[in-house]
Amino acid sequence: MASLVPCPHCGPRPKEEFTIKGAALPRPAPTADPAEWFDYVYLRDNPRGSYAEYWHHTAGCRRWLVVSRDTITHQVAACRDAAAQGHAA
Amino acid sequence: MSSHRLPQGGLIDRSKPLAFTFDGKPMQGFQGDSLASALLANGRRLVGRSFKYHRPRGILTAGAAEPNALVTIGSGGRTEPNTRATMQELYAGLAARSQNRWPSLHFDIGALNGLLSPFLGAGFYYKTFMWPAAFWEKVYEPFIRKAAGLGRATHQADPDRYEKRWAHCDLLVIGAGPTGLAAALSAARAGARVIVADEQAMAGGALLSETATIAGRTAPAFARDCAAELEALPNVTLLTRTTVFGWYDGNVFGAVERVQKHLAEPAPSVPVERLWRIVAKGAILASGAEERPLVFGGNDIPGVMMAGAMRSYLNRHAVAPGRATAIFTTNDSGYALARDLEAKGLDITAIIDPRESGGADYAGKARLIRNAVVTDAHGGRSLSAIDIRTGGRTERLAVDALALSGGFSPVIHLACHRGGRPVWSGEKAAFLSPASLDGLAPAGAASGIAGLAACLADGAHKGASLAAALGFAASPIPFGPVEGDAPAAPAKVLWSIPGVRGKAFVDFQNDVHHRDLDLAVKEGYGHVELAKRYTTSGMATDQGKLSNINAIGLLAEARGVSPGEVGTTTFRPFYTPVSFGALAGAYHGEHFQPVRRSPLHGWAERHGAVFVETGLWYRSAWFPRTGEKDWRESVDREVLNVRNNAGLCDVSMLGKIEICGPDAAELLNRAYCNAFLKLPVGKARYGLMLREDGMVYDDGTTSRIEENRFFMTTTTAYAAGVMNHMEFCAQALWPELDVRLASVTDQWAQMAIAGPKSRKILQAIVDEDLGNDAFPYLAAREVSLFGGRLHGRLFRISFSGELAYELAVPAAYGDRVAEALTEAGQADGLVPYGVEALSVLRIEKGHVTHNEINGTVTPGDLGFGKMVSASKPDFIGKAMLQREGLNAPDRPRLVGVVPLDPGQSFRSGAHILAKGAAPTLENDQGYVTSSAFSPHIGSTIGLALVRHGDERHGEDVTVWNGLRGEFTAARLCAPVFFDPANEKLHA
Amino acid sequence: MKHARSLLLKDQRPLSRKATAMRYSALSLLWNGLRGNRDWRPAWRQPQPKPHYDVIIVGGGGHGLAAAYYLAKEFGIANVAVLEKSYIGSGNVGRNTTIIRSNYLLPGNNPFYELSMKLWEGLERDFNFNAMISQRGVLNLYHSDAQRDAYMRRGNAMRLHGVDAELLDRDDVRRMVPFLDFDNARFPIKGGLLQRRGGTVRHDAVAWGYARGADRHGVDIIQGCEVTGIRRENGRVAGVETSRGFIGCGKLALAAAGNSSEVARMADLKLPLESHVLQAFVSEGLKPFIDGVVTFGAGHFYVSQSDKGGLVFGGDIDGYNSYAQRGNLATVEHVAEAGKAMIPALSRVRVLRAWGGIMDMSMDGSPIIDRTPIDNLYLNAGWCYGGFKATPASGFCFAHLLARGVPHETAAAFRLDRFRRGHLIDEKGQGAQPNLH
Amino acid sequence: MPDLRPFPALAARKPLASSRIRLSALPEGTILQMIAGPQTPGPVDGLERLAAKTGLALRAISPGQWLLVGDRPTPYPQACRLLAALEPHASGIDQSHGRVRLHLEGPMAATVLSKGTAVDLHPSAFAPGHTAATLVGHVSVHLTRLDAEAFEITVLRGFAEALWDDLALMCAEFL
Repeated sequence: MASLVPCPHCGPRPKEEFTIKGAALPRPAPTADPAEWFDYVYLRDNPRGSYAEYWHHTAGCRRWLVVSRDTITHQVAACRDAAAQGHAA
Repeated sequence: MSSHRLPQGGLIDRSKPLAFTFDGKPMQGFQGDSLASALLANGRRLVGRSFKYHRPRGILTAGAAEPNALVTIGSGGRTEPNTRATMQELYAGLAARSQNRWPSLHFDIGALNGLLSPFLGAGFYYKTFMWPAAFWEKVYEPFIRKAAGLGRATHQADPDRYEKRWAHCDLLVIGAGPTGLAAALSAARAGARVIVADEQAMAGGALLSETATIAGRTAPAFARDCAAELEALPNVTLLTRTTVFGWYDGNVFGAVERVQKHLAEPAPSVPVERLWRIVAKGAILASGAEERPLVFGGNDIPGVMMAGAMRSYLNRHAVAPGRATAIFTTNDSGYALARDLEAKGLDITAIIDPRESGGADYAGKARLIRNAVVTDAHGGRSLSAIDIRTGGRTERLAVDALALSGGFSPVIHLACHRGGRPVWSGEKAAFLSPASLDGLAPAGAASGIAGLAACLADGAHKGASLAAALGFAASPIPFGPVEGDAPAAPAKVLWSIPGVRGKAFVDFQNDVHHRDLDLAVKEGYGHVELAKRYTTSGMATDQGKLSNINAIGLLAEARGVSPGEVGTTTFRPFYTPVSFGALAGAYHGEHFQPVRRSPLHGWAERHGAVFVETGLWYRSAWFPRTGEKDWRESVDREVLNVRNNAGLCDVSMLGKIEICGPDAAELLNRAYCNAFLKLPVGKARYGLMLREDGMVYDDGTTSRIEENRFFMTTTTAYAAGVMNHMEFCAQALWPELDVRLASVTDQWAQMAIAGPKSRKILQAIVDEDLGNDAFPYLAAREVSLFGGRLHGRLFRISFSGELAYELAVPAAYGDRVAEALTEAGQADGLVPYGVEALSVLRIEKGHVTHNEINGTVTPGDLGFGKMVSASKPDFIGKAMLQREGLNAPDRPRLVGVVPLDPGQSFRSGAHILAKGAAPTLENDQGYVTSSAFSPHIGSTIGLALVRHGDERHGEDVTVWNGLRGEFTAARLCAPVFFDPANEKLHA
Repeated sequence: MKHARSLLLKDQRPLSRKATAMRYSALSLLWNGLRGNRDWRPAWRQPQPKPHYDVIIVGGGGHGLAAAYYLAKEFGIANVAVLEKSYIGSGNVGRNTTIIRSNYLLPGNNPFYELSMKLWEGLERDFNFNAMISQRGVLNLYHSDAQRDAYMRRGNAMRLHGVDAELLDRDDVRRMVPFLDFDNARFPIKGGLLQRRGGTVRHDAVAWGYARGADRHGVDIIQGCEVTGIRRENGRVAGVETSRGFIGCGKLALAAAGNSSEVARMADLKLPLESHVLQAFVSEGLKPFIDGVVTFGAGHFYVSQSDKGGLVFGGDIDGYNSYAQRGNLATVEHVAEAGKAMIPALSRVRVLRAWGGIMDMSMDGSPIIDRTPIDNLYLNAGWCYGGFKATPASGFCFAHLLARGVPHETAAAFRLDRFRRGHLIDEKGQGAQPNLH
Repeated sequence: MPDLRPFPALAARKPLASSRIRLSALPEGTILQMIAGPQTPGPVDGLERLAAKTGLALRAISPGQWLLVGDRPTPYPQACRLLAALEPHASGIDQSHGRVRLHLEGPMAATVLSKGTAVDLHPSAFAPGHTAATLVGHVSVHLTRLDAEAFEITVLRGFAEALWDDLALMCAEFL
């Protein structure tokens, strides 16, 4: 979608109100193996299809959201507050 | 030139004559004319020249697809090239000029290209102009560039206003023809919020050119009544002169309203164009269908016109096409034109129909030639004759107007903007919109339906069902019987015409003719996308509205496959071209980006500041005094004054974040690479923030105001980014931490008071004791000011290396407090200083900014290696910081640099070479990140990132600035030029 | 269209040696024109895939075709197939803003892009196809002292490698492009960094020229052939499953740009890449309006004018992962705002068309030309929005790597393991966030 | 003693007024940002009571965040008490100077705002009392519908003049 992101707090809002960070991945434990850290920081699934991404509603509620979106159709399947429950894998 | 205006009829207002000019020649039209209809009425045939062969061209269509009749209108900053005469409303004083011709439209030297056409076929330029090498840019290309292009744009600024707006609706109806009006009314009467957009000046679309009647009313009257009803409904917005140009994700539509493009003198407070972003729950595409030309020799000669366009000029504008008109039609729509021409008493020389039994219902007087085609048209600047081939015989007929109808292509552009592919219908001989569109429903002619009654019914049905789906009690409106409707049966498909001799054009504007497409197939460019790119078919300003389907048909024939297999090229925005002005709206010039103003702006202004744009802020750069010759003199004075007395600098634009809650310290401890858990209340600490990849992100001081309340400052440049990042940490990474974050950048006016006399000056307004014991270095506390009249926050921190403070007061008081301090400090020599002096002071002290924190440096590179906590279990960037490359011994590290000869200087951006080394990439050792003239040292000083820099203090190097041809002998040193023991800080 | 059909039939007969070797020249144009343009031959063959090739290149875009061309021409490896799932040049080489330049900062990039520039300068005579390489200059405007210093550093870095660079002040810029908004109320123009050798190229022609050149050296260019799987045997790639059956190979070379992650996934490789959409635009045709390429330093906008007269321009990527070749209206507006802020006279110029390309954005903004952990699988990816200008050098260096087994010296830094090891090539210093590069 | 009268951010802007649209600055009084901890679900205990007691209007700005706004400044000691009043559930942060409030009123008010914001301002979607944090043009604002034809627009102080100037352009055709 991206023309209108369905912010769970504010309703549909246009892209220019948001800042996009990229893949919504779980941050490894501090004790995790360096390889796991490397994977987290640098490697991306980058699929054609369903993808979970961090969007920040910078010019709205200022909440970080996890936007689940199709990278071909741009349809948004879900949009939730990042703090709501854990992380999208 | 005689008048072609019929004595009566049409939707023009004959009581309002409008004078205009074409190529300087005065002409007259009426209110309600388009520029095209007015030109035709004045007998004007030749209106333009084609792109490549400069062929004479006339008006082909009556709408947005016009490829030929492009003119330049307006003057000065309002000059508007490539304006479609068919879409431009006539106004009094309109001055239109033809394009792409020299010396004149009638005699155009460029037409010689036509003689060379055997050598200028598709893609000819890829095969030549390669020798000699230098000739392309010096000879061939300048010539080609000059010859290419259409109109000439102005280099002057546009004086007019533009704006943007949002709109929301249940139903957007695109096109206010019969289908759109029926859809809109059916939904609107049920209460749905409806927006109707139409590119024409008045609603009605095809109804405005139609002679059929609806329930006894004429078609234009019906349109007028429908529009009036829509206008009166409070839940309807009827936008005329508005083109919906794109369909975007989320069912957002882009549209441009030409608010004042039809006026000679636009009102200055009203925009000339308005960009709409329309959010629609549902939309109906009622964009109609485009009539297809036929591809025969000379089909581009002025006088040849689309049948529907001819009918439109005849009925809507009361303009006769010519004295002797022929109609070449592959479907029944040509007969509606014939009927209307005859009804106006105009002669039809012949109707040429390639079908065996075409025109079965035709009862007019014209000669009907079945099983026949037009193979060639003749004439130079105006049509004179056509060749008709029937049963192997060719007959030449003298005509001065020829109408074409090769069938209809639904206008489905918008339906394909979101990735859907059109579907070929063999039955309808047309590409239809992609199946199962979500949010957009084609209706009427745009969905392949023919005939007025059918379009009205389809529009009403779809409008009502979309409204019903949204919960409105809507039902399709019955509009009553339609009389005189002539539904066009599907056309006989006629892509190529046998026996053609002359150039048969497919893409008119780009001069792509049928042999170009043959050549493309032959040379391996048969894929529809390759053919387009190789021949440029469909790449003109009409984006192939008239040509693409014919091109596909011809490619299909040449490849021996069906048009469906060839497929279309990609439909992309914009449906018709949109001006930069409309897309930019008001956001240019001083409104390009919002100005962010410091609460001390007025104070700085009163003290003569020169301001500099810093991101969105204006910062005071320096404060010139009378007699100072240049900025350097002012800055030197300000620097020395801070070192000797005291200075006041506005630092309000530093990012400020208040961090509260029981876990605030924990969050800071994870966000900074150095420790923050044990920072005592009332103390400030320098903090270094990394990115997760281990590079330094930003720095600043953070103070503990209360046990669970911190005050963080960031750099000006990264203030917004750091706030986002801190919110990311709190919300996404560690939502279990109880932390409350708020940006307080704008709440506080903040000023640095620096210099040996700063304590004394500040003490004059601060109620608490500022003695070194009571308020030591890094103290950070709330203070009372002016005997309790005001409260602020005072931080004993220093960017300048001097005894210094930063005082924050509520923003609205900033101006007065700064003034009070300036006054209080006068006796002690306090003067304002700007960011230039601030920069000198910090370079002298070796403090880094984003000149050094450039996103590729580690804490170790900056000499902060020891700050990085070894004991914290976790902080952002910890893991990646361990990588080999980030700890390589030869990384560039921060170092100071001074010229050996104080009379010499260097600049930031100069590179460091080993002494005497040649300037090569291999010898590159690093670069100067910051430099300034230090009046205190009496020489240029610099900070640099240099390989092994921290181990090379004392080494002589060359500072090389190849852009300025400068080699400066210099010496590397510790990156501190002033008070290395920090005595002044603690004084 | 009878004659067209009969010509097509004639095409299907075996081609004579003379016909395939037809050279393009003014003379050939003249000769063919006089003969009614009946004798032109296909620019490349339409071969059936062979069961096995020494090298299979996945991706018939600029980089893949260039790699094939140089493999055959420079390294003598002609048993090569280029597999393209659509038509050649259907990816980014067909949807960019046609700019070439070598104004790079870091030593990892600078010599590579300069090699590319040198190859551009001799390309047309090399592959006998006029791609309209036009060196009318690339001018990057600056609006602040900080930007000036950054350009000073960059310009000097260019000079260190012998690349032409000039730092212009405001008056110099004014002489070159007098109609910019020098006194823009927000961000006045203070000067610019100029590379005179920068310019533009007719982008489609690059794909066609390389395809024709590669074909003439024996490379099979197979269009409409989608790779659906990578078959591995004993830890090596044996070949690829395609929509036209299995094709074996000695070496497999991926040059799939925006689709790199998807193709690499077939070999269980996860890459440091994200795919993003970058929009570009063209205006209606105009008589000469602007000569070279100018980029705005206070917003996202750059513009040049094609030989056909359209202003070709673009801005920043849309910012979200996408495989859809279409963009967002917000970005369009943002670009137009910056455009009008830079050139107020653009206001009445109409924008004709917008399109989107899929960028393989890497985690440090620089490309990858390297072997992979799988022995005979090679990767060419991560071009961000700089892939077009890199086409010749990318093809050449990839061919070098494929033929010799070691990186070409100018591409030696483009290693896949640099992210793990921390040897990043981050021109913008934005770190591991691809949408910021 | 020095003159310590506050200096309003929009002091240099004169109100714009016609029968169709009126734009003015609201008095720089009190704006307190109240932020609940992440564990606090829904409205914070005592928030509404606090608003009622102080006569400040309550504006929701984000999940767990509110502004308490009023036209009169709150004296420092009292402000300190208010900021701490909801601890430990919520922290108060004084934004009385950090934000500036504008008042846009008249039959064209919603039309003018729709030139800047993507929020659907139709009364059925954005009734009196509704609030939204959004962009107006390029500037972040907090929007409250006060009644059918009146809006309060809260903006960061540093952007107040820029927002005013943008709004003035948007109003121009109705003045």
